[in-house]
Amino acid sequence: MTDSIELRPISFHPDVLARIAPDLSMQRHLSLGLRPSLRSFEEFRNVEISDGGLSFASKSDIDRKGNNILGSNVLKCGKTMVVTSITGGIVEENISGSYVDDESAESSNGADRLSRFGQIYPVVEVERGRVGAPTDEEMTLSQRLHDCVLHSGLIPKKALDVAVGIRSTDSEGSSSILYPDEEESALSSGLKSRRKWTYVLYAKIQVFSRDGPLFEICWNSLIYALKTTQLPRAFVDERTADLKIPVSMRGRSATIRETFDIICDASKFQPLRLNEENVAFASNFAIIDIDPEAELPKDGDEMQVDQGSSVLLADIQGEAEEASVFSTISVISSESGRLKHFKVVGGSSNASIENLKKSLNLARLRASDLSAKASNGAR
Amino acid sequence: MVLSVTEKSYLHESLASVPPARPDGRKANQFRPIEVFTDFLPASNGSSKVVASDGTECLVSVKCKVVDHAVEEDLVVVDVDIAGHRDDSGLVQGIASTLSKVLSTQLDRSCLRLTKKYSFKLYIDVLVLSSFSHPLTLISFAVYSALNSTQLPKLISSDDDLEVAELPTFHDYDFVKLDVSVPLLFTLAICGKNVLVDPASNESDVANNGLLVTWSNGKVTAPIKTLGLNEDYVSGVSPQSLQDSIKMIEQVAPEVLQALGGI
Amino acid sequence: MNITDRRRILGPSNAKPLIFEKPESSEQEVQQPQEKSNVENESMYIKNGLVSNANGSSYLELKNGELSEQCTILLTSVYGPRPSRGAFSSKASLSVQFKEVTIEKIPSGELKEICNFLSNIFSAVINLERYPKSGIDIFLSLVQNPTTSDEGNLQPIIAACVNGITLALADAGIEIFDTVSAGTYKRNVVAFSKNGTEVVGLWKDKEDDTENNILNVIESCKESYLKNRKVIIEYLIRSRDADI
Amino acid sequence: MVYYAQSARSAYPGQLICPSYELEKGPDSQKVIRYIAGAGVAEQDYELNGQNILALTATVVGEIKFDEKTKEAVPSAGVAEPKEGEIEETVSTEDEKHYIVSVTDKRQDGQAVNADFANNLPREGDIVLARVTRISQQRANVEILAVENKTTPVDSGVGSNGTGVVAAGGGSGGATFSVSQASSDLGETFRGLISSRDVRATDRDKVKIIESFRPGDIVRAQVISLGDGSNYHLSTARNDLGVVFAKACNGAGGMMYAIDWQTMIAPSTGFTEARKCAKPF
Repeated sequence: MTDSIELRPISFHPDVLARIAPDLSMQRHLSLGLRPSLRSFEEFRNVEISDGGLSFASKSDIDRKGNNILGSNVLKCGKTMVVTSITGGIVEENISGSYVDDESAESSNGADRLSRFGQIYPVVEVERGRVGAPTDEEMTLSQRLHDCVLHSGLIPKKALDVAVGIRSTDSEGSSSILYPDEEESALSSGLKSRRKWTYVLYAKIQVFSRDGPLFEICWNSLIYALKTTQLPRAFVDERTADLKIPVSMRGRSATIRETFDIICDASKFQPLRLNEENVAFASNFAIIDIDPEAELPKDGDEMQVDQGSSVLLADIQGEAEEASVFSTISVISSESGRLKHFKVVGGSSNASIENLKKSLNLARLRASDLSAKASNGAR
Repeated sequence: MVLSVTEKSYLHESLASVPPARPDGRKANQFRPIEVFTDFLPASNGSSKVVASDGTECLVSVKCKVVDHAVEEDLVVVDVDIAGHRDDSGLVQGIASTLSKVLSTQLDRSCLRLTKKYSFKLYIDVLVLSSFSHPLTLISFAVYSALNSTQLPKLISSDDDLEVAELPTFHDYDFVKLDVSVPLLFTLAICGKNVLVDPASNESDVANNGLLVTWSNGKVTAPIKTLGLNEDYVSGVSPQSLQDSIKMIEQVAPEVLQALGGI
Repeated sequence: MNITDRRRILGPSNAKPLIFEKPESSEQEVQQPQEKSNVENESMYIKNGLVSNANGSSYLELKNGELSEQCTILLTSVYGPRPSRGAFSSKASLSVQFKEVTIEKIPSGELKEICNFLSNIFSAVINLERYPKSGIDIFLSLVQNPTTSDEGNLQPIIAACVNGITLALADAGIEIFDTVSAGTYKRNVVAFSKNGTEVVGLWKDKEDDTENNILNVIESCKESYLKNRKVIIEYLIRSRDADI
Repeated sequence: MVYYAQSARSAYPGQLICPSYELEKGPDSQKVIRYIAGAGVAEQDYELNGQNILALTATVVGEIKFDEKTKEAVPSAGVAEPKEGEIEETVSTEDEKHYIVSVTDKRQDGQAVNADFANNLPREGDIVLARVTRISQQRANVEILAVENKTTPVDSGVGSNGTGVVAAGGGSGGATFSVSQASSDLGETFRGLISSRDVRATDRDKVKIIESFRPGDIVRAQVISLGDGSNYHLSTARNDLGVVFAKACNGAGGMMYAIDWQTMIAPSTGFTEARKCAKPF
C-alpha cells in the first residue's frame, strides 16, 4: 500500500537515530534479534569487584583522630562503577528497668520479627554533573536499600551488640583489657551495668557513569562491602565503670554526670556476622513488546508476521533501553533460590507467567555466579 | 564598577606599563587612606570598624566565652558575612576558612589560657557592609585592631583548679587587656610585570593575578597563595613578580603595623 | 549528625563516632613525614575516559613511597561546554567542585578554598572564548586520601587535582593553552605553565622556616613539575597513538 | 626548515608548532609565509630570550595538519575556518602564502558521527537537528540534539560504495554529525527558538505554528544567530529544512512520511497531518 505514493524515508546514521528516536532505534535492534548494547536478550554484564584497599584493614594503622572505613567494595559492572564505604558509630541505649535477656522472650509476630534484625543507613550519590540536594532517584535508592537490608534479615541484631570490655589499669599503669566472652571469669557477672551499647552502620555509596537502573548494582556492592566489614571491640575504663562524678555548681542542683564514654580498641577487630542464608544478590529484567510496524523490511520470509510478541531482556543498560521499557522486574534472590525481594512494575507489556518464571530462574543463576565471585573475590 | 572592554584594556595597558600609572595616582606600594574606630560596641569584648576611601566598610566584633580547653579543640571561631554575597559562595567561605586557619595557627593559645583547665574561646564575627574591591585586606586590618582593643574579664578565683573542681569566677568590672600578636593578611594585584598593593576595584578587574601574603611577628609567613581577583583577565605570572611582591610586603608591612598600632 | 536533613537517611541522632584511645604511651608522636622531596619514587598511574556520562574524565593514582595504601586516588570528570542559563556571555564560565567520596577529612571551608584556587588556575589556561554562552563544570572526587586527618597537609591532593583536571580537559577535547601541571616541595604547591616559565598557581599553607626565599621554593617545585608534565604528555600521546 | 613541509605528527596541548610568520628563502625570491590558527590551535605570545614573538601552539591532543589556504576574492576578516567555495586561483598578489594550521583528532575524521560536541558548538550558518519541545503562536522552542558539520567527504564524493560517509538519501558527500551526549531530561541540551516569521520563506506573516510543528517532532534547521543567553535563533526557511521525523497524533501513532512540503501521512493509519516538512534529498 505504501509504494503507491513514492515515499523515500529519510534514513539516519544509527547513532543519530539512537539520539533522535530512542524507542524506534530500540525496536529496530529488537527486530534484528539484538540489543543496542549488542548483548543477547538474556545476557548479563560482567561484574568485577575488589575491596579497593580502602578499608582500615589494608592500612597499617588506624586513623586515631578521624573516622575509619570498616568495610569497602568497588564494583565495576559494564561501564558503571560503584564505590561503597561502610563507617560505624556507637549509640547507647538505656535498658528499661524490667528488661530481661531477650533470647528467652522469642516473639513471632511481624513487628517483633523486625526488631531481631539490625539495619544499615545508606546514602547514595550518583555523579551526574549536578550540584545540590539529592535527586529523587538517590532518595528512593537509599530508602529501598535500607528497607531491603532490614526486611531480608541480613544483619542479626546480636551482631551489632557491643560486648563491652573493662580496662583495668593496675598500679604501674600497664592496662589490660578483659572481654567478657573471651574469658568466662567472674568479672562478666559484675559488669551487668545498666547500660547497653550497639553499633550503628552507615554506608556511603557513590556511583560513577550511570548507564541504567542502579538499584541492583548498588545492592550487590553493599552486600560485598558488608561481607568485608570488621567491627572494633570496645571497652570502658574500670575505675569509671560505675562511678558518678558529682559536679558542684553554685546556685544550681548538682548534676550527676558520668564522664566516661566508650573507647574502641585499635588492635582487636571481629568481622560482622551476617546471616549467611539471608545473603542474596539482585538482578533486573524488562519485558518489551516487539512492534511489528517498526520492523525493518525483512528481505526473506515475509509471511512470518508475529503480532506483538514480547521478549524478556536481562540487565537493562543504556538510554535507549531505559527510555523504551515500561515493565520492569527486580529480583533479589539467594543462590539457593530463596526470594528476598520481588518487584514487578506491569506497564503495557503482557508480563506473562512464563516470562516471570524465566526471570526468577535467571536471577537464581546470576545470584550463584555473583556469590561465587564473592567467595574468591579479591580480599 | 562596570568597565567596558576598551576601558579595561586601556586600564590594563596603563597598569602594566613601567612604572604603573594607577588611575588614582597612587604609587605601586601606597595604600588608600582608611579610618578605624574601635571599642564602640558595649556588648562585645572588642570591636572595630574600618571605613575605606572607596566606601568599603567592615565591622568586627570579638566576644569571649570560658571553655574547657581539653574538650574544645580550636579556641578561635571566625564567621564572615559579606553583604551582597551568598553565605555559601566561594568568596565568603574562602575568606572565612583562610582567616580561621591563620588565626588558629598564628595566635598562641597561652595568652587565652585562664586556669589549668579553662581558657577563653574567642568568637570573631566579621560583617562587611559594602565591598567593592577584594575585602580580605580590610577585614584583616579590622580583626587586627579589634583584637588589639579587646578587654577580657579579670579572674579572681585561683588558677590551678585541677584537684578541686571549681568554676572560674570573675571580678565585677575590672578588665584585662588581651595582648596577643595578630597576623596581617595583604592582597596584592599583579599586572604584567608590576605588583600593586591594596588594589582598588577597577584595578582588580584588570589584574592578571592576585596574591595573598601573611605578615606575622615581623616576617612574611605561611599562607601565601595566588588569588583570583577577576574572571576574565587571569593569566600566569612570572616567578620574579612573586618575589617582588614579597619584597614589597616586607617593606610596607612595618609601616602599616606602626600606623595600626597607634590606635 | 545533621538530623534535620529529611532527604538523607542519617541514622539515630544520638549516635557518637567511634573514638579510638589516643596512644598515651610514649609512642612517638606521628613522626614528621619523612622529606618527600625525593621525587624518584613518586609514581603516577593514569587512566582516561572511565566516566562515560561525562565529556571527559581522568582517573589518577599517585603513590609516593612504596607502601600501597599511601596513594592518593582521584577521579576527575569534566562536564561541558553545557548551556549556561542567564545573561549572554561571549566566554564560557568555569566552576570547580571538590568532593570526598569515602570519608570527609578535610573541613568544608578548606574544600572551598581549594576549589577557588583551582578555578583561578584553569580560567587562565582554558581557551574560554572558544565556547560562547556555555559553562564548563569540573568535578573532583577524592576516593582515597592518604594523609591522616591531624596532619592535614593538602599538598599531594592539590597537585593531584591540577594534574587530574589537565588530563580530564584533554580527554574532553576542550582547548587548553598549555599542559598545566603542579610540583610540590615540602608544604608548597606551585602550578606552572609554558614549560615552567610562568606560575599560574602558588599554594603555601604551612610555615617551614627553612626556605623563606620564594624563588628557591619555585625552583625546587619546578623539578617535580617537569617530571609530572613529562608523564602526562607521554600518556596523552601514547594513548592517542595506541587506539588509532 | 620550513614548518609546513613537516610530516604530520601528533601534538599535545601547549606544544609550540610554528611562529606566526616565517621567511622562506627560495633560490630567487623571498616569500613570507603566514600561518593562521585553525581548529585546535591558538596564537599566543611567547617570550623567547628577551623579545616576545607570536607563536602558534596546539590546544588539543591530535594530528597537526597544514593546509594551504588559497587567496579568495574577498579576504574575509581573519576567519579561521576555511570558507566553502573558495576560488581555485592560487595567484597570491603580494607574495605571501597562507597556511591554516589545525590540530584534529585523527580518530574522528572517518566516522560519520563523532561525540566531539565540545568543539562543534552550533555557530551561525550551521545546520542542526533539534527536537520540538514547546510551541506557541509566535514561536516553537526546540532542544538541539546534533550539529551537522560540513566536512569534505572521505572518498571525495565518488559514491556510497566504500565506508565513506553516506548521505541520507544515498550517495556520499552527506554531512557528518556531532551528536550531543547531554541527556535532555537533565535540561542539559542547548535550546533553540524558531520564530513564526522564520518558518518558511513564502508569505511569512500568515504562518500558523500549529500547522508547521508539533512537540516531539525532529526538525532540521539552520542557526541564524547565537541569540540570547539561553536560546539560539533557528530558521527552517529553506526547502531542505523542516520536520524530518514525526509521529502521528502527537507521538501516539506510527511514524509519518512527508508526501509534499506541507503534509505528512502515517501509512498504517492513513492519517494526514500538516507539517512544514523538509524535502527528502
